[in-house]
Amino acid sequence: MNDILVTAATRVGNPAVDEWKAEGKGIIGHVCSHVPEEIITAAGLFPYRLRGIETQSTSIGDTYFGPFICSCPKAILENAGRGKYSFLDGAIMVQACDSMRRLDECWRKAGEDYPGIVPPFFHYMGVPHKVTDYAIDWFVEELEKFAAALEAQFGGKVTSEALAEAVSLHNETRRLLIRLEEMRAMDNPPLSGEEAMTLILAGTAMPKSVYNPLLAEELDAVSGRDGGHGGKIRILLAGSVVDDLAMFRTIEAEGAVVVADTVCFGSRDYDGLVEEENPSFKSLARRYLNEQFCPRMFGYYQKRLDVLKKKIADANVDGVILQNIRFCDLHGSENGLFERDLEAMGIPCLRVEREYGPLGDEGRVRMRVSAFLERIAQAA
Amino acid sequence: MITAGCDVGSLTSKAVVLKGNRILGSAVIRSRTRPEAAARQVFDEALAAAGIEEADVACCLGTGYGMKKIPFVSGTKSEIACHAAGARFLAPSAMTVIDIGGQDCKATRMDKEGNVERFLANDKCAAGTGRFLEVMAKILDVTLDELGALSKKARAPVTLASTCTVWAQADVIQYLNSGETVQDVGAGVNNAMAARVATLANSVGMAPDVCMTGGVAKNQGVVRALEKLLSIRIVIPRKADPQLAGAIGAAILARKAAEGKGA
Amino acid sequence: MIVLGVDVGSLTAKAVLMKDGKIEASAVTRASANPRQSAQKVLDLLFEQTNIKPADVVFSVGTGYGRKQIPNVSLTESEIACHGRGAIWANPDVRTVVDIGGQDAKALRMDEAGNVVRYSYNDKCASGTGRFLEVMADALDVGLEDLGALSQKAEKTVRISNQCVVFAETEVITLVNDGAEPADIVRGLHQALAGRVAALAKSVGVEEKVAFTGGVAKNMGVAAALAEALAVELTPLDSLDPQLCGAIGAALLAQEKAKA
Amino acid sequence: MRAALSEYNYDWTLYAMFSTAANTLNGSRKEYERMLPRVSTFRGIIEPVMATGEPGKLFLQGMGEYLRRVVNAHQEGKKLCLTTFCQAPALFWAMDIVPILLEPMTVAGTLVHKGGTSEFMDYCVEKGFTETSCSSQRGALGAYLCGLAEPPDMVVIDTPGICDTNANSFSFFAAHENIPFYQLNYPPELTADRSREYHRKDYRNLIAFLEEQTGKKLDPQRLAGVIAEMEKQDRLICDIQDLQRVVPSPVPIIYNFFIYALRFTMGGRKEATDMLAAMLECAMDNAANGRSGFLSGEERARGLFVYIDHYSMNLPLWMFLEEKGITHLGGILDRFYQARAPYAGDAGYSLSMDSLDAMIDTLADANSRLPMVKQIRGPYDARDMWLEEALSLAKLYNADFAVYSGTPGCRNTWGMVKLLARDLEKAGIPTLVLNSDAFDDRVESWSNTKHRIEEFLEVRRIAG
Ligand SMILES: Nc1ncnc2c1ncn2[C@@H]1O[C@H](COP(=O)(O)OP(=O)(O)O)[C@@H](O)[C@H]1O
Ligand SMILES: Nc1ncnc2c1ncn2[C@@H]1O[C@H](COP(=O)(O)OP(=O)(O)O)[C@@H](O)[C@H]1O
Ligand code: SF4
Ligand code: SF4
Ligand code: SF4
Repeated sequence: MNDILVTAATRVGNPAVDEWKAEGKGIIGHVCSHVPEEIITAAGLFPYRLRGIETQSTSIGDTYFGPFICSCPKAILENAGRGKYSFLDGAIMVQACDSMRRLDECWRKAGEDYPGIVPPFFHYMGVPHKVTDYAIDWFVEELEKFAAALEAQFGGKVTSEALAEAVSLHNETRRLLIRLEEMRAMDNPPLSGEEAMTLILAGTAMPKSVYNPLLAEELDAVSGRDGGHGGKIRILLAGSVVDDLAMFRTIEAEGAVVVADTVCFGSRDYDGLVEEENPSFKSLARRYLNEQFCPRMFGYYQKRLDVLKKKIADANVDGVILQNIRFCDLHGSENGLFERDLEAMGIPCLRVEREYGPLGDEGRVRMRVSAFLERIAQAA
Repeated sequence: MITAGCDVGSLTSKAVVLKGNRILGSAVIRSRTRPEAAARQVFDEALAAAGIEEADVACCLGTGYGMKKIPFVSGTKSEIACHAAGARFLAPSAMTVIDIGGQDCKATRMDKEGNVERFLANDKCAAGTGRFLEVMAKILDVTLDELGALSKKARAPVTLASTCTVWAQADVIQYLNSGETVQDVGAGVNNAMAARVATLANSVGMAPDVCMTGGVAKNQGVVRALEKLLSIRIVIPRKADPQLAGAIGAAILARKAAEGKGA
Repeated sequence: MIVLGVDVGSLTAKAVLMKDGKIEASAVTRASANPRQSAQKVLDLLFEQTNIKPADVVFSVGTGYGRKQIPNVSLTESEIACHGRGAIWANPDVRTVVDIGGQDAKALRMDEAGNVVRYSYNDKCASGTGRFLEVMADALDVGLEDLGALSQKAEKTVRISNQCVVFAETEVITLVNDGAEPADIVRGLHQALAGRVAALAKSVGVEEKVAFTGGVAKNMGVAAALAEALAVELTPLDSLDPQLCGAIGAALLAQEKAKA
Repeated sequence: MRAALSEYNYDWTLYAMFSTAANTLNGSRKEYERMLPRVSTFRGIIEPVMATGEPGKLFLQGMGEYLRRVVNAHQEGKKLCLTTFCQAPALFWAMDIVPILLEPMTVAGTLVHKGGTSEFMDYCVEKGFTETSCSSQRGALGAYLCGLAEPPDMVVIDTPGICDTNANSFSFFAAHENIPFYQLNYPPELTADRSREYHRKDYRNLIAFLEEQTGKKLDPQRLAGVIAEMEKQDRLICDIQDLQRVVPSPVPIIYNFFIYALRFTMGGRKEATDMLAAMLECAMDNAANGRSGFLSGEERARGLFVYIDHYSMNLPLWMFLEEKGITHLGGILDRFYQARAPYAGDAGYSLSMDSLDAMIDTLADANSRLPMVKQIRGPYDARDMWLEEALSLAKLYNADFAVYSGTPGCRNTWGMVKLLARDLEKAGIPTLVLNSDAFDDRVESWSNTKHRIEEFLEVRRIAG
């Protein structure tokens, strides 16, 4: 696999970031799958999804956030506080979930103690929790405000041509990732879940224009290859945000292969295209509200269950691992519903609670996963 | 055929030597830092108790937290599967197993054949583990054996912060400071433990009979409180020490493996 | 004038006798489940060392977790105030005190007069307490006193992911099993603990100079990690035993009250 | 779930306790004594409630009446709607729907059941719901999940955009039971016109949803009646809260609890109006005679509760404050932001009865100012939000200190309370952040919580 992709997937900084900066162009960090990245791209900027990877502790995060908060935003703040996000020219905070939206004030407050860690452009955006015509209208206004703020700060103009171009660029990424998903669904997938996730993660930390050709190349290279994953137990990973490889590694080290997922950073980001004909903020608003795979969109459980069932069928999944980060009640309790409904259909499920990626303890997760795989093997 | 099981847990290591349906010998020791050494020692002790040589053992399986570190076993099986098999052996009517060990607590439901149908393990917090009881016993200045008996003598058990071992510890001290009796506080400790376990057991969807294994099964206070909370009678193995269930299960699965059935 | 300060903590009981503003004698002992007994034990130890009689004491102040149960003290005061007072007595420039005892960690900030302006406790987990280190020392088979020195031999830091004492213990055991060096693990533990406590201190606002008190302050490894995490130099309290700081504060308060 | 717990329905038990308790107050001392054993654990709060005289009696009667309506709704041919305390109940009453206010049901259960609602909370976990979620819902929710109460016909909430944990518990329930669900969704800013527009449209949509569920049109006459009653209540609340500014405060501290408890459940109904009128009378009488609201007479300090209160085990917080002579100046739970409220500034609402549209729109406005909805919908330091409110209330009411008491389940406030405390301290207001859980004393026992409060008062030299 191309080194740049691996670095982008596993490190906060990567050569694509450096190159972009060297060209004097701006980077905007964001934290949620409901942020229409196309607007950032159309403004001539590079949307970079923030992660808390490479953190050792959350000492800075814990100074501002209280104790009963998901460790993901804490880890992001940790990176910000340590200056790892100094390459950002702006950040956009959204009402993703409650833990994540409080990153807004915590980051700003930390800026009082650690000068220079708050990017010069810091924008708060609301995202509706429902889909009605007035919610979409409201969201369109919010997007207009966001675009105007970007224009005021960075001077670029979000023209309709630029938007159309950005939409087709991002849709191109989505199409490629859907192709990847189809490869994973094969009987003997040419790549492991870990490899697939590496490819996916890289895209969140690179400009799409740089990423797309590299991804296409990788997909061509592996297509038709014997990945040696035939006959393994096939797992779908669902639940809280997964933005590193540890979880995949743990599961696959026990002899299974992760063939599908519904997590943030995974399929949640690429499912659903934006209409390409005369794209407008309204088409963006529709795409970003209509794909409701996150339980922050209240009242759409049935729809999410259907998506999950479809993925299970498409990828011929043997078991579903429903994980949640501690204090993530949104995913944690939806996992409870999924478990009830999937088990009733005869699909084995495992619920695990864990800490955010790099802060997690593999040992305890491994024990549960291995017992789960035994259970599936026994039933087979 | 003689088979053996070796269960290297977080706190204790256990070994059992089995001939047919008869336990020839067993041993329990404190694990601590060297699982290889602990496994070796406990296995040797069990062999000695059984009065046989290692060469007589047809197959030995490992389980428990340190299972990957046991040098002499021919394979490993998860604790969940081993405790289920062990419970079946000790209490043939068991359909649900609650296993409370030193560092976690698991509830497992089995099918008629003894296969694991569903299991849950607490991943949240150490409250609800054997270690919780050890810490509490230390503060109350009683032995683990005595802790269970306190419940019977209690008049008005206190309510304890059950969300965290350490917070509960603060509570225990606070109660003792304000003059509550050791019996009432001890009963509060056992109840808090039972409450956490009950939730787990209920979530897994218990089917009778429910059998309890692991070291904490020896704590009468927890068992009684749990029975009350679950409105169910809990079977405590009498045939052998419930703490040995995991090792017994491993020995049984070893036999199946050696006979070429499964595993 | 002879005054007495008694600090019955969750893990240890401490007592200090002061005569005319100078420490005459002091004692530390392991606390038992009964605070009254612990107090008695530490007082017996204290008076054994000197020919001062209990009757000579004009005023006494009790503090610590079990303060309400200490027999015959004239007054009780919270350990927050006592630690502050003790630290500022040892060094008048101290404005922030970080106290890590057996059961909890506290951070407090004072004004010039030694009044506490803000303070905070450790959040709901025990990972920032002395108890954490005790359990780990036990798991590693190392004496509590030796942890500090051991961590200085570390060549790298092993990260401990679990915050929970109980789970961290298992993790440490696994790490040792996997062949990690105890020294490296201990450094990891110290950093984990210091990181948590630093977050606590920063949330009340760290103002120089910073003093480190409580039993855990005796551990150089934690002190070094804390200084690093706070990016300040810790102010030494001269020859004062940091574990006694609360009891000294109590004695100082007793002295003040006796004068008034 | 323990067999003994499932013997009686949760809501029925509450109803029986409250109505029996209310009845004891009408009888003679002897009858009262005879009644006491029947209300078992609830006894602990009857004495103090009774000590407040008429207002206390009306409070118990009001709650009794509310619970009667809940348990009898289906028999009376009415629909039951599960909803949250920060949703104005007036609309439901106007549409002849009986609202089940989940959080007040938890609090009531906490007072009535021995050991509080902890076992019901655990039951949620058994049904797949997370144990880290807000305990204010989990208590009663456990009873609803195991079918130990009149089953709701629908779920309506207004917390999406305000509080995930809250909204999530309701959407979980609706999905779990597969019943109709409606959410009012709030945008982050409070006063922007486009947000108000959004909310008003959403509110009309809600009415359409309710009409569809009941098969009945909203009756303007009936709505007018409810709004008129609400208007009266608003005036009384404003007057009482004006009196709280007097030093010493002539308003007995437990009134804060009574006010929100009845406003959340019986807002827009006469029972709440009667209680408020009796309260105002008592408070004015105290004021006229220069008395404080304390039984003991002396006010020693004034505290603002920037979040919620502590309920477990017989309202120990109020007993403690009463004993210490510390005035509870209220907090976010009893500030409703009527335009004429002393603290409203330009964030207040006014009800209008000019037309059906005006009634609906202004009711929607009132809804958007409810507790939590107002304070935490956006960044804590944005205009009209939590920080600004806490600072201005502290100043207006002469608070000596502020306390945050909440629940570990609250992502929202735990994400910003350290910042709030820091800013309040900067403004010279000593602030205590408690780690306890308002509804579950297994998180921290009351004796430990009390220890923390006492220590705070001591170290910060408050209340002598
Ligand atoms: N005699 C006893 N009476 C009551 N409880 C006991 C007794 N012996 C051990 N225990 C409990 O059992 C726990 C250890 O259980 P065990 O199953 O050996 O754990 P693991 O397998 O994780 O090492 C201890 O933490 C303790 O709480
Ligand atoms: N000699 C020592 N070296 C290092 N750490 C020590 C030493 N003595 C005590 N400690 C630490 O101090 C803690 C006890 O602190 P102390 O302030 O006495 O507690 P408390 O006041 O809560 O009883 C112990 O948990 C231990 O971690
Ligand atoms: S994992 Fe859950 S709590 Fe954490 S950021 Fe994601 S949605 Fe929020
Ligand atoms: S809350 Fe307590 S028991 Fe739970 S993880 Fe933290 S220290 Fe451990
Ligand atoms: S207390 Fe917090 S978590 Fe609970 S409902 Fe209110 S805002 Fe939500």
